[in-house]
Amino acid sequence: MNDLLRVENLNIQYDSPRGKVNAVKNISFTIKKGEIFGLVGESGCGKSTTAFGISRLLRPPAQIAGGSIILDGTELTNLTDQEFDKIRWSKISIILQSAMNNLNPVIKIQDQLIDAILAHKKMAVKDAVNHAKYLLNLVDISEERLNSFPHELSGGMRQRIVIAMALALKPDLIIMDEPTTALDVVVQNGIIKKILTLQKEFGFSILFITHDLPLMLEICDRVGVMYAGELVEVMKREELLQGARHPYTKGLLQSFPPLKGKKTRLKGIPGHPPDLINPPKGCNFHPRCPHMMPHCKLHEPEILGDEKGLVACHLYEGEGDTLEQISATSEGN
Amino acid sequence: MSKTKKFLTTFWGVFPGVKSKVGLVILLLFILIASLGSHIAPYEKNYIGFESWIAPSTKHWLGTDSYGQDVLSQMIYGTQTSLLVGILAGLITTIIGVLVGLIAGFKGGWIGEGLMRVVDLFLIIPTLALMIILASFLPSMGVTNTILIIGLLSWLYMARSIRSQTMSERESGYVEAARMAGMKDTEIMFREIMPNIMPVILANQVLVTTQAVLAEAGLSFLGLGDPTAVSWGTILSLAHANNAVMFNAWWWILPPGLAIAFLCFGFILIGNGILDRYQAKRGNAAL
Amino acid sequence: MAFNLGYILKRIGFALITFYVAITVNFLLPRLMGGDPADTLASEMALGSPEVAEALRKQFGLESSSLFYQYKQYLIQLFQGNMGISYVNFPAPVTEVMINALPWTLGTVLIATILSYGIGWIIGIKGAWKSGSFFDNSSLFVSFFLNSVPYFWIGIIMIMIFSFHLDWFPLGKAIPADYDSLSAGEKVISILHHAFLPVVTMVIASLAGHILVLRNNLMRVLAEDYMLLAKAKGLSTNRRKYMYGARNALLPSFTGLMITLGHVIGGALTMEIVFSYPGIGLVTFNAILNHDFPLIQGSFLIIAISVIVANLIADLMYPLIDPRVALK
Amino acid sequence: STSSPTNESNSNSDGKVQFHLGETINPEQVSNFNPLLATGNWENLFQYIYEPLFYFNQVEGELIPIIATDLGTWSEDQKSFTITIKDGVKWHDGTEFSAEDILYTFNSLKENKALDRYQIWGDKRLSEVVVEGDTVVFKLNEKFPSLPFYLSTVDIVPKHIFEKEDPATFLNKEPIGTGPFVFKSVNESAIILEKNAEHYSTPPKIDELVIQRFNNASTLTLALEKGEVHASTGTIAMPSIPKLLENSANKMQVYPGLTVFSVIMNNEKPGLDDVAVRKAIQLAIDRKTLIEKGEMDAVFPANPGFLPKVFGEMADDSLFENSDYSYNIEQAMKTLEDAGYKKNSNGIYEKNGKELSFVYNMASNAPAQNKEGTMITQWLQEVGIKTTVKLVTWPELTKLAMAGDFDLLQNGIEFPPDPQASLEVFHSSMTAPIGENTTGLNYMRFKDADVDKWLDEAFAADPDKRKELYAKVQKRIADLAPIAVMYNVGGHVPYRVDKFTNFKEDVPVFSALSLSQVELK
Amino acid sequence: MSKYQLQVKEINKVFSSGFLINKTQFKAVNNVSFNLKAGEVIAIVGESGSGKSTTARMITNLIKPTSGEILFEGTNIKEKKFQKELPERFQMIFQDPFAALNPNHTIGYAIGRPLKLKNKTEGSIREKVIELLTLVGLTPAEDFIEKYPYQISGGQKQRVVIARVLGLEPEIIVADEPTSMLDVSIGIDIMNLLLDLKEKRNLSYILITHNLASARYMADRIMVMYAGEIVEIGDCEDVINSPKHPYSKLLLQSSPDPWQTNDEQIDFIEPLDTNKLDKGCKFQFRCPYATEQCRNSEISLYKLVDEREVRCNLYEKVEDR
Ligand SMILES: Nc1ncnc2c1ncn2[C@@H]1O[C@H](COP(=O)(O)OP(=O)(O)OP(=O)(O)O)[C@@H](O)[C@H]1O
Ligand SMILES: Nc1ncnc2c1ncn2[C@@H]1O[C@H](COP(=O)(O)OP(=O)(O)OP(=O)(O)O)[C@@H](O)[C@H]1O
Ligand SMILES: [Mg+2]
Ligand SMILES: [Mg+2]
Repeated sequence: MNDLLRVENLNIQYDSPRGKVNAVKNISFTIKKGEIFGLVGESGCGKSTTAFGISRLLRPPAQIAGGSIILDGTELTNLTDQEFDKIRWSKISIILQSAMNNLNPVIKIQDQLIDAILAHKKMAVKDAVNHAKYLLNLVDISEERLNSFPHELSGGMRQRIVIAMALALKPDLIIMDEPTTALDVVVQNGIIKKILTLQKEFGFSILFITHDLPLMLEICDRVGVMYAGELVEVMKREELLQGARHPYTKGLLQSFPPLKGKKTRLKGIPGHPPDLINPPKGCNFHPRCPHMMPHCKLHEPEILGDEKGLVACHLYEGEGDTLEQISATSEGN
Repeated sequence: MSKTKKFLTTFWGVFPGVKSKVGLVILLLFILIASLGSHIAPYEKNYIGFESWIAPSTKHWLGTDSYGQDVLSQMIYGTQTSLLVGILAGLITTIIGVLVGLIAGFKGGWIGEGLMRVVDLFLIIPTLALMIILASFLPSMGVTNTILIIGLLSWLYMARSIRSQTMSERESGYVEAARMAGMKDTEIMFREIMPNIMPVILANQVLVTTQAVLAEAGLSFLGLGDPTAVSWGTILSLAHANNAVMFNAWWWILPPGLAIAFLCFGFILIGNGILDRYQAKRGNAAL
Repeated sequence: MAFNLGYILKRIGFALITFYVAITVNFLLPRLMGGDPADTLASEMALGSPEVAEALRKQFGLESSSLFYQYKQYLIQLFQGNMGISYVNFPAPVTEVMINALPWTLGTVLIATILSYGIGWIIGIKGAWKSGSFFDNSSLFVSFFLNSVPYFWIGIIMIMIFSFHLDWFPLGKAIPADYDSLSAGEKVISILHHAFLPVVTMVIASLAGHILVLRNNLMRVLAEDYMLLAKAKGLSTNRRKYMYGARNALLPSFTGLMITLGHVIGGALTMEIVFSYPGIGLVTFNAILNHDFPLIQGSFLIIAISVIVANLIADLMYPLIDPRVALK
Repeated sequence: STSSPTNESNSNSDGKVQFHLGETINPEQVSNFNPLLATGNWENLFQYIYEPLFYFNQVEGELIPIIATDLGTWSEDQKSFTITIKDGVKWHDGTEFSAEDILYTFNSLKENKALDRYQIWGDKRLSEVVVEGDTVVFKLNEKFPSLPFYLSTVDIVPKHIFEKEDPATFLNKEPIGTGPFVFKSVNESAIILEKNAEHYSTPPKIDELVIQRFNNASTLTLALEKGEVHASTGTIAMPSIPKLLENSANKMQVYPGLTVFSVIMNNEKPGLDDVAVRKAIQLAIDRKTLIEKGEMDAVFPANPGFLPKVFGEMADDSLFENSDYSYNIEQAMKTLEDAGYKKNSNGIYEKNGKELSFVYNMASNAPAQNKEGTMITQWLQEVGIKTTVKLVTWPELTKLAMAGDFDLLQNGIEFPPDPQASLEVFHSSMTAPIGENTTGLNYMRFKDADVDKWLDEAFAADPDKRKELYAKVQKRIADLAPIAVMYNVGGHVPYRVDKFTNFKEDVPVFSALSLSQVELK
Repeated sequence: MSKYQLQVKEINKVFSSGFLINKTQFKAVNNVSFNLKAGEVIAIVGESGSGKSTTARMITNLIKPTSGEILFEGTNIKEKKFQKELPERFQMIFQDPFAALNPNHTIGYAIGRPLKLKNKTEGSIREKVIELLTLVGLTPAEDFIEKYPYQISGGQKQRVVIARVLGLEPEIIVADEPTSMLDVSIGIDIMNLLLDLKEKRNLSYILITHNLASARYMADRIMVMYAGEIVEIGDCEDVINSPKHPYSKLLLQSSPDPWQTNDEQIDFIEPLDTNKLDKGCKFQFRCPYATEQCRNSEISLYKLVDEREVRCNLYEKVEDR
């Protein structure tokens, strides 16, 4: 079995003064070893919450309300904090949204790098420093930068350093939550290239989160599309390039003007995402869906899978297998 | 009727959270005491006919002082002065602080930078020391003096805080939009920016009022207040000068201190409550 | 870290300008208020004899002259460490009075500040780390309350309890009457014994400010992404709390420290009166009572200088705490 | 209490007997040990180290010879006064005392006007001091019978030390005197004096006199209560007196002094230029209540004729209890009505449309004064005289008084230890028009030709004549009421009799004469 | 009258910061000139900090150029009499709709207040506001008038902003990254709205964006900026299909384009620490084609064909031709 990460029926809630927010609802997906898996969706659809849920970084008003997360055969939700601390960084590392805030402004790059190493491995500081130098080399940054403070580096450099840091203990999975949003396209491009090279070299898996569908389509092997806390579609990159099935994914694709080809009016997705405290009955997407059918208002679609991927939409009901069936088949592989 | 009700609801709503509501209740209580003043004080102001050093009893709830004055009555009259000084001085401070802060923050450039450098300079000099030197050189003018001195010297910190808020608001799109729409600077400052930093202003005002109450007590204690105007500060000052400690006259020492503490506590609670909500909404530090 | 001469020079420059402003304010204020206090004093001391008054006036250096000339004289004298002559303690120079008083104030204020900063730090960090906990809420509550209490009142209460009733500490003053006949060790002990209540009073009174500032700052820092990342890195709680969190929270609270120092000195003025502690506060108080203007001015200047110097030191230490500062 | 090394100690670690005396002197004041420059409270302390020719005993109102063998002799023409110095007087550094020191001291006053605070030198005063062996002759320009009183204000300083310095600025850090106590050390808390075992007349019985310095009266009182000090030079918190006396270990000596606290009226201000109004104010003051409530009975009621009891028979006794000058609201109102004043709708008297409304100045930061002021203004209100209280600092109060920039002003008037000087306060030469500083203490701007005449006559008169003239003056003052007197402040000296005994009670208990006698029980 | 509605002539902007002691100067915009025809959309693209917003602000008179002039239909906008009518000529739409509306005023006030400043009577203001809201697709408009900004979504806010701007009936709208803060699906809505309004009212736009694809979607012409200078300007399709300046090439090649792989891949050098340059081409350090000449001489804009200019030595000869 080559699934590195298996998320099953994950539910995450926020307690807010107005009521419970179901930020992540019954999400299930898998990431294979060496795979780049993308999560895309509109702002607030729960992408970061999912990432934090997996790496156990949720802060108080948020809590896991059910589901299981299995990394390399280990059930993570049952681990104590101490046990999980061992997994942190050595198995799962994470890169957060903007480069600016990932690094502590008052601590030298070197210390921030070796911190991660020393927290998990008994090692002489000198060796750790050497390792840090090696890591910097990996991301094409000169060793002298070890003695710099974050503010002395450009945004791109900082983000590279964060990547180097994420690689420090050769984790199996790196979660990247919008790692390039605040960056210029040119810099972004450089970073993405670097990530891809390193991924090829080390073979880790990536959970890549972004708004930017074109970017995602450039780099991810498989893409999961989230809408209002739910995973509505999962597809291989090649398939998605041919066109999506779920009306929401279609709408998303319709929202990115192309660089080449004929200029046509894009339609986008009318309306706006639902309030997660009072989600609409039936399919979450139905108020915005161009293909809305009467029973979409009443019944929540189940996520079904077939050879193309998974989709949760009444339009495709009966075409695919339920999740249980899929996992049964994949188990058989 | 419904209008007053609506006003009351909005008024109540200005004080968010349990904290500031508790604070408001404390404040209202003191305001009530101050405004009822002579109606609730058991005896006349400055009446000295009683025995000295009587411990609290049913006749004198807070006993009498060395002069044979009813401490409770003095406390009640003192509430008026202390509140008056606190609120008026706080108001002066706020007006200056807001004006300077808004102008420095909004105009920026030479004016703003220059103003703030001056503020920075004076900020370093301890306010109380400045107050002392001013109070001792100014001809005595009673409570007015105290109010003016405190009011005119406490706005520095507030101006800075308002300025930094204004500066961040100035960068907001709505200010530029207002400019693009052809609004005058004054309109932008007072109609557009000021309502947005109102919580900061309010919170600041509440805090400077606290400072003013404390400063009044300090100045009175130093003998720079107005001893004929009964205030909590002068009561404490008298208690100290007349050796209330030796007489074990805790009833003369505790009430003024506690009153100051509770009033300020109330104010701080209000200020903090307002700030809490403001920060929760904006996610930045206002003070 | 890069040693940034420009930054240092700028800070020193700023301190000098502040100093200049302080001395000018000091010169101008009494003159703007009008009236000549020395005149009164001379006349009073002379018991009505104009000749004597004239003679005294001469001694106070009050011959009339232009404001500018006076200012020049004032600056020249100041540079020679001459702050004029105290009227009340005539003919003792203000400088001498100040020099005797300053160590007492500085000593207690510094010790108290360090203590309250340290304690406030610990409580603030603990509160912020477990924000919303019982400890946090109660420390907040107590802080708000302490922030509302005048220093001198705490002092009076302290004296009432610990000096008068329990008799654990002296009623006031800095040293016992027979100080000079004590051995060196006894001297130290007696000084500490006398300073204990004043220091504790100041610590209690200024503690709250530090707790609140630190807690607020740390709360802000804790919300930063890098704190989350530090957790993701699997760093130990202490490392995250102190190295990653508290260090970042330190800088803004350091600024706060300087502002509170001003407050503490202000508080110390009233506190010293309660404890009859022979520092600047007491001198100032007596000077106020006697309208001893040179002395009031002198103590204002001394206070201002102390705070300016403390500020400068803090400014110069900034870059050690936050490397970003040096570059700005 | 055992915590502090000083607590209740009446002997130090070496077994020396220490007497702790409390005094309220500002810590910074000890920078000056030059008795010629002494100001304020500090004055009291020089008497232990330095000595004058005579000591003015405020308890009995008499002079006691100290360095002088007796009270001196006048020449025939009353224009020269001769004293002889005692044998065996020695400076603390061992130098022999001589008449030259006296000459030097008085000449210093002559040369430094600023030091001659009581104006001993002058046209109508001293013209020359001549020394012959052990005698000193004071030569006068005109008759000046009060001279011995004036001489008592001057401490004799050592010529051999002072002549090297400018006496007007010399700080005299290590004072050398002739007194019964020798300066040992000074610090922030105390001045320590040792006994002068070789003193020519009163070698002390205690080993050390520790003068503990207190910042304020209330701490000093606490220290007394706790037994940390055994006596005080006088300043204590008045309201604490009853409490203090509850303890039988504490005793209190009370005597009238040279300060008269009064409501000073500006006789030139409209309204106050009317004697009826002034009388009404005089009658509105209940001295008894004032003294009981404000001063805890620790002061003496003042003489409506101004001269305090200190001056013994010179003061006109008949005026003290005279109901014509005592609290009587009805009488006060009647006086006003007789003078044509009518109460207006506010209950305030007015005449020709002018209300009797005055500004009442008093010192801020003086709790007892403020309380008394409040009482007085209330009484005035009862009578029908409106006042607006204005608080100013003590020095400002003096300034207002001197410049005449006031209506009513509550303050003490302190004068030299001489009845003549005391009454001369009312001499027209001692005043000046409003706006100009008075030349003397006549802040009231009182002018009465008779009073001037009687005083001029008394200046050089013999005691009997003086008494007669003084009685006239006092009566006139009581009648014209230029001032509404409150009480005399002299001494209210608490002392503890639990550890020490043999206090001399016919002089101030804290005086050098008394303390050199005190011994351990 | 000029054939251009707007002429920007050699504008410069130098920011000075600091106070007395540490005064520094920073050239944000350097000799920028371009023209805009009525009804035309020009897109400004370029890396962060290249001076796009600064240029936009100078055009809308929010900040004053250090030098150079901006002519509207031949009149310099600096002229006194023009200042008054400025709001009716130029308007700006900002990047952040969340900040562009004062949270303390209702939508009605936000749109109505500028109208009032334009001297509309009270009665007609409400009607006008409703008309505007309807125009930008916020229906039913009456519902929105009393709402506060926090009660509506980001996309709706941006529509309100557009409505407010339209109320002033400007002729040129400068839109500074109007969609970058919005979700993509909402962003495309706004772009469509802008395009519709342009048709309806014959507006001209200056559109600032990071995204070449959006630029192409909206604009007729494109202007590429680098370090305060225009490095390339020309017809939108032309520039994207065949970028001439190396920076334009880099930009295009960095833009994600999953559907069509870029043929040409050039190795550019990563941006170094921001060096202060005083000589030569601003792009020299990153340019693989940089020659000695690039480092030493000033490079001017070379006209390639009509309306196509590029600032690069590689094309010098083209001009000679
Ligand atoms: N502290 C909180 N309390 C209540 N609700 C929260 C809280 N934090 C986040 N949420 C809600 O959880 C939902 C998911 O948030 P999340 O940050 O995971 O979204 P996201 O997809 O990462 O969005 P973005 O693209 O903006 O980063 C949002 O609708 C948000 O409103
Ligand atoms: N008010 C100002 N004071 C000083 N420098 C400024 C100011 N405004 C902008 N700058 C500087 O001018 C340069 C150009 O800024 P500008 O905002 O025009 O860039 P931009 O191209 O819009 O960037 P972005 O794409 O990030 O919005 C930047 O380096 C910026 O730091
Ligand atoms: Mg997110
Ligand atoms: Mg920009």
